[in-house]
Amino acid sequence: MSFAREPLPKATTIKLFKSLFLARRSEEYIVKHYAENLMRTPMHMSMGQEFVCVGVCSALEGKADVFASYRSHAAFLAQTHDTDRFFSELYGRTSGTGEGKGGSMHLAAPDQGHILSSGVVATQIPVAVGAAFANRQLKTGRTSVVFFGDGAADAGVFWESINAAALFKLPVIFVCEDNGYAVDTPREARQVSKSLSDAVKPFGADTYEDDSGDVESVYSLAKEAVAKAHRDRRPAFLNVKCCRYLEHVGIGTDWNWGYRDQATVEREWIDRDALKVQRARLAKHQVTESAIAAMEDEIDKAIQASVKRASQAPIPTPDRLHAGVFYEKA
Amino acid sequence: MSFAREPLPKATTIKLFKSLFLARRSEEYIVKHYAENLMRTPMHMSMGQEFVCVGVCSALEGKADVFASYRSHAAFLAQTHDTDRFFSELYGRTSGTGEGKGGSMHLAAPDQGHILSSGVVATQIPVAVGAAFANRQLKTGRTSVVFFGDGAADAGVFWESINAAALFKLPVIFVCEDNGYAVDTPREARQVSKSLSDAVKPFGADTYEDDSGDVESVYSLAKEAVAKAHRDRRPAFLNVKCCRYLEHVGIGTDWNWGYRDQATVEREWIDRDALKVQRARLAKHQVTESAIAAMEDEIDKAIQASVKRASQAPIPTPDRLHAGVFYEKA
Amino acid sequence: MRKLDYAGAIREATTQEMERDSRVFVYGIGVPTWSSIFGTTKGIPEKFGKERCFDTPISEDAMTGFGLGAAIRGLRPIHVHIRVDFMILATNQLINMVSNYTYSTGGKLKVPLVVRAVIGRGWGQGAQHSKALFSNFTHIPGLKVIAPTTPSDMKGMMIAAIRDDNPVICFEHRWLYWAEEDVPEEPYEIPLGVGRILRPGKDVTVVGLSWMNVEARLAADILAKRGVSVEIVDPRTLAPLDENLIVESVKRTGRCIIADCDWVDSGFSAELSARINEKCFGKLKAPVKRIGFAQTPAPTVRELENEFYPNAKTIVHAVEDMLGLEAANLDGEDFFSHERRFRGPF
Amino acid sequence: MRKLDYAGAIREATTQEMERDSRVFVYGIGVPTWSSIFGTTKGIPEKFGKERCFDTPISEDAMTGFGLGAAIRGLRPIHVHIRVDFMILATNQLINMVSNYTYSTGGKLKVPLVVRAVIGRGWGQGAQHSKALFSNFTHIPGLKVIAPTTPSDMKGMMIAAIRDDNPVICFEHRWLYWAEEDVPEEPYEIPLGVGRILRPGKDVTVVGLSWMNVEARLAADILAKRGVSVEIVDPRTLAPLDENLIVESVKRTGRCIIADCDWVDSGFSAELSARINEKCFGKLKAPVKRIGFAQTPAPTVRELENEFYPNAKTIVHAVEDMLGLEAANLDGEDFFSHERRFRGPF
Ligand SMILES: Cc1ncc(C[n+]2csc(CCOP(=O)(O)OP(=O)(O)O)c2C)c(N)n1
Ligand SMILES: Cc1ncc(C[n+]2csc(CCOP(=O)(O)OP(=O)(O)O)c2C)c(N)n1
Ligand SMILES: [Mg+2]
Ligand SMILES: [Mg+2]
Repeated sequence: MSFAREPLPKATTIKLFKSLFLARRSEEYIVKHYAENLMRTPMHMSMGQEFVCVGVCSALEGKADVFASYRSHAAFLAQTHDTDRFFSELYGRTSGTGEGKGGSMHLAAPDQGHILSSGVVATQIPVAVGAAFANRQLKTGRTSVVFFGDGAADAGVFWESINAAALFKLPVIFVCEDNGYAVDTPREARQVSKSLSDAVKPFGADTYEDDSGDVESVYSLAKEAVAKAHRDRRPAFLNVKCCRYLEHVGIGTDWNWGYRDQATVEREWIDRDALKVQRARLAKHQVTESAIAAMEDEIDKAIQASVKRASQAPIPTPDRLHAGVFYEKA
Repeated sequence: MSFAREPLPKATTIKLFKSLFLARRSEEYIVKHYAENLMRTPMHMSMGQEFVCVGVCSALEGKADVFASYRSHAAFLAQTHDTDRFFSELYGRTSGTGEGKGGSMHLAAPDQGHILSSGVVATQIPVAVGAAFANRQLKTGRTSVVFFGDGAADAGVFWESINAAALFKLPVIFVCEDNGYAVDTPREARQVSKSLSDAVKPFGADTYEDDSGDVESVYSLAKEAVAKAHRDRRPAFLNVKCCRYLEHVGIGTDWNWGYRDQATVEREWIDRDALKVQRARLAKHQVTESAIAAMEDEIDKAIQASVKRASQAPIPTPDRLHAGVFYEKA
Repeated sequence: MRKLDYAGAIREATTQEMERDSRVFVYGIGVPTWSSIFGTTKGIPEKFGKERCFDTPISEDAMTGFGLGAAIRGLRPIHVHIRVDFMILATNQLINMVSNYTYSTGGKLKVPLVVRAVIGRGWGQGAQHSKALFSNFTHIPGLKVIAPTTPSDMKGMMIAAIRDDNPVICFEHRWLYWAEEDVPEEPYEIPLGVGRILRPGKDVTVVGLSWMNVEARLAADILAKRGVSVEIVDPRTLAPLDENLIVESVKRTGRCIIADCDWVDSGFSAELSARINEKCFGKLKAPVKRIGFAQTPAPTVRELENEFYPNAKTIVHAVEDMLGLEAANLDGEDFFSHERRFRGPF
Repeated sequence: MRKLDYAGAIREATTQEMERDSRVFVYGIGVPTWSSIFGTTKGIPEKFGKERCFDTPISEDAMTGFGLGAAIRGLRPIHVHIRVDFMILATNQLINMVSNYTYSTGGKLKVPLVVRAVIGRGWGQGAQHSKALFSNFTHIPGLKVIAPTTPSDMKGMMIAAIRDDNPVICFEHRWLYWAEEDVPEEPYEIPLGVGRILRPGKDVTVVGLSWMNVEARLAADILAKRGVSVEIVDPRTLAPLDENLIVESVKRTGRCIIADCDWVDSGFSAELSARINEKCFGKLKAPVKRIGFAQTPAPTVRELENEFYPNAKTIVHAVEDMLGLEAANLDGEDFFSHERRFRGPF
């Protein structure tokens, strides 16, 4: 189902394009430079799936507390657009989101609403529920959003969390980046339910399925879901079908693993790549090719500049090892 | 819904009556003698709920591997009818089901198909799934049955277990003794789903609701569910509404706790007590009052004899403390 | 001052902090219900309402993550487990998440979360309701672990724990709930990480954990009659540990017995022993002795329970053994039995 | 004999036992898939089919209970976790259920369950993919815990574990998977609970755990050049522990360093130290020294990782310190880096 019911305003289309482009190009940079062995942290790439996080985070216009999995890049960049701290963390620099202690799986910019991504499947999910409780009690007006893979729905804590959010009447936005696989195990080999949304519904969340592969659809859906969640004081579950282009972890492809067919993936997903589609939409909005190129160039330059700053930033000194185990008052 | 579609044969009615009576009278003995401080183990009484375990275990005619919670008495006695080892365990004797090491929460007669009851909510549930797998691989013809309370469905592992049983096509019989409370917290304060069965269905189990309060209904339902589970290689989920007459743990009542109303419970449950109903049915089968009294007397005598044997059996000597931490070949 | 019991000390600390700071809340299975966790949350729901004192589904894993999420976004949760055995379901969140949220964010996020866990022997509780598991948490960097023994320590340490910006796991032995002593009425903090000498002595140091300090005191009284002077040190906080206090005591006495209410193998007594041996090298007159549970699951039957759980007798005999004294006949002594409630001063 | 690596030893032990005994099966997340847990299950699905080698949902809690249920009803499961950090989700079943099923049934039920957990440093893995947690399991009665270092030990101990009627947790350091040595082709058992002297020496005993034995050997080679003779003892089984072997070694050398690849506080090194100090009282020439992770969550950036993880250098310097030697300049020495795969004989 697609949720792009009416054309979005030009500014939104541009915003979504830029955010998608930023995530894509940042990862392309990683792919190109990973072999230099300067980003020494395991990379779970978002490439292909960025539209999910971009659609949702853009809809929230910053007022979100985002929790993500180890597949964190798109979620982080969609929410913060902060390539400086992003690359600094991947390069293990003091200027990174966790001064190099977190790495790719643990990106954290709580001041910008990306709280912390997590490497153990489903662990971030209940945390989002608690954050939503705090947001309500403290009347912050922020919305808790949690991204996770279809694999996370294998885990009992996922069901506990939906139930708890519904029970406590919390407007948590649960977003399943449903790429159909946990590593190379397909959903059918792990879950019996035909539709995850159908299984979630009795637990008290409003459910939404999106298989458009389109960022504008996800954006529209998220707007609707967030509004309803706040209005009705209920969690929302968004199941967004998507496709991971690269291998589970690392910067290569995995066509040789034999669990999915390259031609099929290309036909069903890569040919209608969300970024490509969004770029084409710009033309419909009378954005000229040279204007698009200028936007792209600007983002590329920003990435280059961030990378440069990152690679020149200081590496943590050994004494930092013991710092920050406990919170130190500023 | 009630599943007693057609009258059961007289022999079955009698069997169910006896089994119910055995469980009830055994617990009545406990209530009467607990204050003597010789059964020094926490008691989670089944009284009022016995018809659930009796109905299910009777339907399986012994060929079951039963897993139960700390509310274990009815499950144990319905499956084994072994008051000797039951009371021996409660009295902490070497002749008990765990030579006194287990107590009321950990009754175990694996040779009779009552594997082990467990005191941590929901822990016994996945174990039943593994046992079903073994039963299939080893072609034992036995059926795995697991009893748990409505509280266990709060726990993620419950959902993981149903999914796993369905995924592996295992005919596990999940039986929820739905007394509506976890200690004094009602289901509505813990679970959002309107009907637990509706929530379970998408996970791949056949679901059955029974609110008859009647042992014959549960018996018929279990027969049907077990047959279908084996035929279709699917788990079954039986949600049987029932009522705990006594307090959560201990031998007293809890009307003064304020979470439920004595008059309502009496009207809705105790007045149509399953044992009373079953006794009345015997008359319809032309069993005379004196024949019934004789059956009752026989069971009472058996209980007395078991208690006597138990109280005369040896208490474990201190050297048994370190025995059995690891399995010792016979 | 007035007398207050340990359960009351927890209740008073919680109430006072909830009054002082509207961000504090307390939750967990059974917390606001009739039984109110041994009375430790009695009256709190009435006073602060359902949003600040609430029950949860039996979903320990999710409800721990919930506490973490609330803590990092500005609240100060207290999560209660009526048995540490059930807190095992929270270990994934506690070890994989709660313990390293501050570190992995480069020190940016604070985690002001208190997790309370009840431990201790009951009435034939068996293997699933009897654990302590101190060391499973003291092993993990980023977690603070406390186990106060006296009501006044409990009040001050609970307040300190609630005010701490880091996760604190508080172990509460159920037999202590009835212990009474003079406890100041106003709120006060006892800093975490500072131990306490519960009884000065000179012949042997007993490092007691939680309830075992009560047993140690009884043992010390018995031994005093024979002229043996026992020093009792209560670390109170297990992590971070007040190592110095313990080490100085053992250096003075030259002898050390560690009395734990947990398994000995890889228990917290092992960590204490390792540190004492390292820091008191050459100053010990006898090997450090560890006392704890028998290395078996907890049995249910009373006669084996009595073998499983250490008590004052175990300590007396260990001291006698260490000092080369004859084993005393303890028949006339009055040992604690949980069938009569404990009311001692600590 | 032919050379076999550690991953191959696991694969061969598993395969041979599955051939011998149709009740043995192996399962877990990713077990039969392309990556085959570092190659340890490669070829097994093809050979034994989907019923005896299968993948699972990401439901560690349920899938552990599943293994327990299968074990008590006649099968012999091997459950694999690609990281011990994920096995934390199995702790409720392991600690509350698996460990006491035999005891609570009065010894009637056997639990022939093997649980494999991968540990060890990777490529900037950070706080959630780096733990070892040995002591969280050695603390629990009813669980056996092994951590073989060499391929031949691994093969024999894995076979022994599979044949054992009790739950065995097997810790496998990922850097060891590439270690190669001569390994007999036929099946054989190395009894659990028996340690091994990996290298005899006389000046100092290093008790190494898992990978740290490799570091210890490197340290011993370096120190040998300076005339220092190091004895390396590998307990191999952590519970039940071959205490005697260790104690006798330390009595001979008079000095002991425990090298662990886990946190020091309340780690297994604490248990070892406590026992050694007790049993070698008066025979030690220096305090027992513990080496392990820094007491912080694991950082990701390489420069801090290098501070966090101990290695041969740490051991060399500890030995120097203990013997009062000048710290050697180790610049010329060749230390292991995981960027080149390990191929040593143990
Ligand atoms: C509790 C846990 N078990 C196992 C793993 C190993 N693991 C890492 S990613 C992954 C697959 C998760 O799949 P999914 O949730 O669909 O996310 P995706 O990688 O597809 O984005 C697994 C099994 C883990 N990280 N955590
Ligand atoms: C994991 C866990 N959390 C909490 C408890 C404490 N507790 C014991 S029984 C119980 C209520 C369970 O209710 P239900 O499953 O409905 O069973 P019932 O007692 O009604 O038969 C609770 C919360 C426990 N035993 N295990
Ligand atoms: Mg996926
Ligand atoms: Mg109930």
